[in-house]
Amino acid sequence: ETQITVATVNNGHMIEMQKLTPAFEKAHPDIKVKWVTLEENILRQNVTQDIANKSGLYDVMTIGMYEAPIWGDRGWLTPVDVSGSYDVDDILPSIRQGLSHEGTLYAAPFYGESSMVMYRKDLVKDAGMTVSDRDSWEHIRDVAAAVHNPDEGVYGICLRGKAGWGDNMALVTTIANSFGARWFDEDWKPQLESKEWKQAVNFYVDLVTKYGPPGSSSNSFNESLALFNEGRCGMWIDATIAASFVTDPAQSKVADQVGFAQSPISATEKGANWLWSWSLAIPAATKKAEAAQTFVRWATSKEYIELVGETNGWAAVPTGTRTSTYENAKFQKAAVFAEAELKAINSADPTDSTLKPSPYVGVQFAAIPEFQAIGTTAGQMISGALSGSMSVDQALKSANVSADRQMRRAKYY
Amino acid sequence: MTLNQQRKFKTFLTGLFAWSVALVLFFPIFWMFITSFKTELQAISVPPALFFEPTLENYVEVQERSDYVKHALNSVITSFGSTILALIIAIPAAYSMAFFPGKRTKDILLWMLSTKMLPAVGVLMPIYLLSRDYGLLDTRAALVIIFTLMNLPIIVWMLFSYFKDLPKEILEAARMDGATPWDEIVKVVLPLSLGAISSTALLSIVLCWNEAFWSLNLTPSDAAPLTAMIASYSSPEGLFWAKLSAASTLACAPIVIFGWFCQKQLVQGLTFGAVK
Amino acid sequence: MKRSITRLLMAPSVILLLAWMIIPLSMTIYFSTIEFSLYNPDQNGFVGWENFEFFITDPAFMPAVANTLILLLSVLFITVVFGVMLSALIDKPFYGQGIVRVLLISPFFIMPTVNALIWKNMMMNPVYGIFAWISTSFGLEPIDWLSNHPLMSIIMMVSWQWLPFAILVFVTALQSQDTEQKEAAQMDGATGLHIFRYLTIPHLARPIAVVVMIETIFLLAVFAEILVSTNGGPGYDSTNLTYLIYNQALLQFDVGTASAGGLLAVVLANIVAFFLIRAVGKNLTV
Amino acid sequence: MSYLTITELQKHYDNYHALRGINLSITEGEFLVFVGPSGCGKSTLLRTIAGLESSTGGTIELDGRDITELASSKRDLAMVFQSYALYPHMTVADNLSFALRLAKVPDAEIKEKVRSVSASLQLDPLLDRKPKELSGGQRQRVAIGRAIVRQPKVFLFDEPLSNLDAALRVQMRLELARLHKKLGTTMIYVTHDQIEAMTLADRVVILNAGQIEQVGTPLELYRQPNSRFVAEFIGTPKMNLIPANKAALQDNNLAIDLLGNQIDFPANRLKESLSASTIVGIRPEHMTLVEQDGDIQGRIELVEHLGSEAYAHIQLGNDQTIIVKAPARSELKDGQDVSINIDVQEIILFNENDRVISVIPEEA
Amino acid sequence: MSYLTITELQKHYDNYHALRGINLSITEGEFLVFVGPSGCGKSTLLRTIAGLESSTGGTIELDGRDITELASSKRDLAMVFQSYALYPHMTVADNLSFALRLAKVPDAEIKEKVRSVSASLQLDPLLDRKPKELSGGQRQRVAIGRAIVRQPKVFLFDEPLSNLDAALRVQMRLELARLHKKLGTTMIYVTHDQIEAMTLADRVVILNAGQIEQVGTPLELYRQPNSRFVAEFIGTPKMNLIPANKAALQDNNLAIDLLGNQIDFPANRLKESLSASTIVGIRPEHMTLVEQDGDIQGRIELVEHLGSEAYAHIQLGNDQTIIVKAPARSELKDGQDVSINIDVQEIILFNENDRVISVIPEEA
Ligand SMILES: Nc1ncnc2c1ncn2[C@@H]1O[C@H](COP(=O)(O)OP(=O)(O)OP(=O)(O)O)[C@@H](O)[C@H]1O
Ligand SMILES: Nc1ncnc2c1ncn2[C@@H]1O[C@H](COP(=O)(O)OP(=O)(O)OP(=O)(O)O)[C@@H](O)[C@H]1O
Ligand SMILES: [Mg+2]
Ligand SMILES: [Mg+2]
Repeated sequence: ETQITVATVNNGHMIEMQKLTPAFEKAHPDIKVKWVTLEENILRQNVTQDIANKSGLYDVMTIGMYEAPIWGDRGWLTPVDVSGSYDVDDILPSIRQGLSHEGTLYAAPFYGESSMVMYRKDLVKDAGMTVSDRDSWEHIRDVAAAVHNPDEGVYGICLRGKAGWGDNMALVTTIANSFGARWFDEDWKPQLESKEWKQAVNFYVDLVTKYGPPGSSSNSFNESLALFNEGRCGMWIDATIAASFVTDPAQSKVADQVGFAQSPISATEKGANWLWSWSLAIPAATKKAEAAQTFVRWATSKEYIELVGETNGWAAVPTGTRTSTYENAKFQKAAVFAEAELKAINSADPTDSTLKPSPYVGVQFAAIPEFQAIGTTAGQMISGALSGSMSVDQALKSANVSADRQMRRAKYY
Repeated sequence: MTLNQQRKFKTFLTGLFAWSVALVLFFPIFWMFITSFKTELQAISVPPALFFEPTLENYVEVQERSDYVKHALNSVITSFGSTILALIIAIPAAYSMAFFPGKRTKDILLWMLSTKMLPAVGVLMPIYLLSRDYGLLDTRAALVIIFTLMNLPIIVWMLFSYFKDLPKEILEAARMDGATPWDEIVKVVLPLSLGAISSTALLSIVLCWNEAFWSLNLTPSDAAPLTAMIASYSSPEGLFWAKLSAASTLACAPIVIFGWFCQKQLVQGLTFGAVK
Repeated sequence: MKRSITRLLMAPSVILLLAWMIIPLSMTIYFSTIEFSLYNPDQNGFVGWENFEFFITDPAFMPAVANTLILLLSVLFITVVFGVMLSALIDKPFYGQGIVRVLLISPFFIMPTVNALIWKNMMMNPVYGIFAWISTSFGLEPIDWLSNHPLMSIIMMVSWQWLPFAILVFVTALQSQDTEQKEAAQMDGATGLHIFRYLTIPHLARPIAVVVMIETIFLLAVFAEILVSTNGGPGYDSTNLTYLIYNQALLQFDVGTASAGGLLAVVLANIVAFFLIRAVGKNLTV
Repeated sequence: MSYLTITELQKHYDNYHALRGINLSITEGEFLVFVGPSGCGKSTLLRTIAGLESSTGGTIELDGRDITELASSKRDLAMVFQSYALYPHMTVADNLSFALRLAKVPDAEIKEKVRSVSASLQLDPLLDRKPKELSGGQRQRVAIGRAIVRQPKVFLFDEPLSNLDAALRVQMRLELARLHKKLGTTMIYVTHDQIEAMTLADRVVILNAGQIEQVGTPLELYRQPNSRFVAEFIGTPKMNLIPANKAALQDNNLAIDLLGNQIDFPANRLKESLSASTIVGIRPEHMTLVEQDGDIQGRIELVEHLGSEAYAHIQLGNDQTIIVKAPARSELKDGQDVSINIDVQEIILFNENDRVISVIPEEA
Repeated sequence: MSYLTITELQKHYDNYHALRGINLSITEGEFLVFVGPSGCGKSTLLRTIAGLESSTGGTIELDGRDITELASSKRDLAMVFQSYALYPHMTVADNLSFALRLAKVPDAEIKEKVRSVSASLQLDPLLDRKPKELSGGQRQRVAIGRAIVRQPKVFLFDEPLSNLDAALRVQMRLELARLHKKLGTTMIYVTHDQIEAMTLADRVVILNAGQIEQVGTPLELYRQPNSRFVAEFIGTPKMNLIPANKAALQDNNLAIDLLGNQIDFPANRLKESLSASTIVGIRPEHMTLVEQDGDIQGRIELVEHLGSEAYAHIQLGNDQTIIVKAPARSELKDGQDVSINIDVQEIILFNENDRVISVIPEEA
């Protein structure tokens, strides 16, 4: 009997997977699964240390679209066994692309997400406005202004503001992308002081300061979710995964009033919505690769999705990974957001996400090791700009200097 | 007002004020406790829900998801184990420093305290690599060793301060009675300083129990204590405050209750040599 | 007793702590001079002072040092001042004294991460937090704690945690205060305030030194609260040295720079400790 | 004219009735000493006068004003504590001036007063020291100085000398006596050392279980105790108490059968009639050892030589041990049989209720 | 035959020479008392004998064996501390048996020994109590019992009674004397209370600044002090010392000019010739107050009445105050002029180096 240790993030879908372990163990009586469930940041530290130091604590680890290509490149990961019944072609192409390095799939997507607009149909209507499928940022701002009513505790738009490359920078990068900006030029020189960045960040800061809830600079997904579910946001632009939460009457006071739309655009459609996937990967150092493969294939299979659908209802299945999910009638019926989500994911292209050419892969990040540091610092600066402790220009300048330092040190130029 | 009445009134005012401050300071904990019985929606409602139908759903969820008993056991074993180990190492040292001080004693003591100035984050990698090489990753042993070394300076210092206040004559009497140094420690010093030892132990246990950095980095799985369990409830995607409150309540309850019961001890023993 | 026996008794502690200090420290020193990123574990050439230079020239460095000191001094100030006042208060008998004590010391037993989560989400959130609710109930604009006063928010959380510790120590110390001295002062015409000012505070000199010493050790190492609540932001407003090192070591996985930072932190800690020991050390070992 | 009047003073602690109706009037300038066994309420009485304990009944009047309900800081009394209770972190000078500074007395005046007190108590060279750098006697003097400097209406002392060693105690006792003479301020002094009580007091108050047993000048108490309690309490070595078997009146004398021997006691000194069981009290200095034919016989158990005199511990026929004062150079040997003469004039008789039934005339 | 022999014992602390060459031999069964002013080295000497301090020179021999370098636990001595140093966490019974248990004495024997000691010290009802539940005197007895139970070769006491109140001190002093009589064990006793020294000791050792000033029986020290230091140290109230202006030999008598009056002193008692400045020492009990025509004149400053006697503090012409013992009932008034008779036989003379130059004959 083999015991495998799975490190995973503490998000709802993974918790569900953990609960369904008995089904797996029943099907594979010779494998036992042990779970380590951690908060995202801590998980990332943990698995990175584990894999970089070849400690071998984990046999399966949950990683993001950021790590997969980098680690694959380092040879730290065992490619996913896509043979046989796995149906690798069913995986959404942009997701598959983001998790591959030089054509090899290094992590199997467990669920995927993009970003989109969620809005309160009732409030928008009452304000005499409309939200169409793909609006411009300027229009979104106007809607926000119309809906904004802080005296009633309703804020025009809720956006991420908490510093972090996976927090505010995910959103801000998509705004910047749509304003035509890019992180690096072809020579890997950071471009944060470019006109487009300034435009984008100014727009973002202006929007959130005027029509956002107080405390935005420390809000991330959860804080916004809480606000939205409490009925305090007219609009919310965030991960597509939120759709299943805001439409769940058990969690949301406004479940039946939510409308969905594609992320706003400005100068370009490119990179206007992000692409992310939590995926399961197998470290090269594991001695239980075979059992690990078995598990990964099970957890990211069509059958697993079906299992969740049958057990917990189709609205609760992990989405954003397989075409077949979206083709499933039961899913379409249960999930009002299905169409919007699929569209968003499909419209994101990690290899081509900026108006001007860029050398990196990734929509809302650049899949290079240095990006964490660069993104984190930039995130801190922009949250500083948002909270008013510095100007946008200052923030971008500091962020650029810092990015330049990192890139120089890493000898990109 | 008579003298008596004045005094009573003063006492009343003191009590009133003390109670208000205590309630304010305790409020966050109370609120966490209350929140653990709410639904996620109630947990974020504005204005805060004061009256609601309590639910045990969060506790059920925690029970389903995490092996609370395992984590709690790890916490107990690592914090008690390291405390006991540290006491065993510290007592002879404190005894020798307090009763047979040399010229260097003071310097040694300050040096010991200064080892606590090493920031854990800065030495994470060396310790991580050492633990990996000695097969200590994800073992309780790793935590016990680190906690022991981490708290040793403070324990030595606290015991030293306390021992120094013990009447020397009692030890001399024992010596006249034919006691060896070992007899002195075991039969006289230890029984006499039970209060100090237990409060030192309590402080050490509290510090170990709440230590999150090393436990998260070195022992995330099998040997994970309750601090690591909390990490599986904080900040997932989705609403989590009620569940986190339940998990936190479960994680903190043992040590808080333990602390309440030992409060007297703690107050008696935390003298740091301040009682002459 | 023979010198040799006393040495023998001290040996385990001294040797263990020596090992605990020297082994990681020398490894850290080694790491700080090589290029060592977890993402590129195979590249580890000698780079001299580069890591130090990189760490010090980080624009976050100076703010981090400043924040570290502000955090340290503010929390020390708050815990000592309020600790002294509250312990003097609850030292007098009143109804329910025991329960009040238990309530007051409870925060000390709460894990720092939980502490930060409670404060961030349930207390300080400007929309659905308790503070905001209180403000709006009085018709005031809620304060956006973490965005507008990030360092102060951290200071509040940390103080909340350490105030009980100070109270515990001071309450213990107050029990040993001579009642006859207080009575003598009373006969001398002193009011309660006079007694507090002229007798209680001087009596607490040593316990205050103890509290300052122990808290300093822990306060220099605060980072869980920052990580959970503000991520060091906005800007560098709540980044302290420990968090900066954490940032290098566990967000950027740059072990070399983190080690250099760690060493700098040791230096800073020792500078603080030096002044501290000068100021209060006399009180500590007498 | 009474300066300090205490009327029916009561003090109940939660579960203990510490003062059971104390009535006392003290004239201005008097030196009054409270003595009594441990726990009898001496400190409680003093502290109630000081206002450090609140009374539960009765009144205290000082200089015509009712101070029963006044806060202690307003009573204008000064107290010297057994532990001295000096402020450990202040210098001697600061200790002395503390009360004056609190009272916002002008600096120049403070300086002058401290100077004069420190001169009179010879504290000048110590003014800059902290209490822990002082010897016991010096601390004592500072504590007294701290009280004097305020020129209070009454000084209260709670066993101020009990922490000093014997020699120092004698010396400080004298200094206190001189001080009282010089200042002329009313002083109330608690002690359980009866030598202190005898030598210092104008009047001694003997307390027993929260009540006043007897008040009088030292010699009155020594010679005319009201009760066995007082008789035993006053005098070192203690008064010897020997049970008398029978007593019969013969002529003007009372024949007391003391361990088989008969002694004659002048009956005119009897205050009341005799009961069956009488106790004969006789002090060690009122007996003499004689070669033979003394009033009672015994055997020497132990002799303590003090240099200037000796105490012979003598075992009587009834196995009781009594102490007899003997001259310094008496050649007494342990185990020796002796005969003892009793100075009948000095005998005091007690009844079975331990009350006195005889009286020593004012001048014998 | 010497049982405990101390030869040239030296003790240096870091910066203080506490014992400066002590030579002493003690016979078996003797009760030896160390007295001396505070800080003279009494405790240091005792603790060095006990082995609690290491000596820095000299030797200690006990019963023929050199114990100078032996650990205190092996010296077979028992010590009773001033603070009693009872083990607070053990019952009285455990306190008593601790040493025996350490020595692995069989249980039955321990039981028997504890029983017998506790019976002889009347500790039976207390055996199950902890020290904090005992009164001072009881603690004292337990501390002694703890020493006795081991049947050591020598008992060491460091001011064992100084924490007790006066009455209890007297009682415990007697118990100690009885105990010594009963056990016959050698005892070394440190005190600064000279009444204890006088009443308990077979021989008294007077220490001064780390050196032995004089060794002798209590009466020897009282009557034939070697030096002014000893003379002043022994006796309460202190010996009065009056400077004599001139002294001239007339016949067999020495005429001493004492404040203008001449007194005659038997010259055969002189040990050495007189120097210009002589000091006349005379104890309070060797002077009497007379109506007139006394040897010297003075004025009463203060009278202390002790009941059994009185001390008159008398100011002489040279502004010096002396103390004279007076009978209990003397009608002395403060400020009264008095005349004093001196018992010339008891006078002791000192030279300018404070050494004695006269001797009181063995039996006057
Ligand atoms: N705060 C208190 N609560 C209850 N009982 C008390 C308190 N203070 C004193 N007593 C009791 O009151 C009685 C008198 O105490 P007090 O201190 O006046 O005695 P004392 O005569 O001064 O004795 P000592 O000579 O030992 O000082 C004692 O029996 C004591 O136990
Ligand atoms: N550990 C020590 N270090 C330095 N000096 C010391 C030490 N112990 C005692 N002394 C000094 O040695 C001298 C003798 O001290 P010791 O305790 O023997 O005096 P003592 O005669 O017992 O006095 P007392 O009557 O006050 O107990 C004192 O001057 C004291 O200050
Ligand atoms: Mg008293
Ligand atoms: Mg001594």
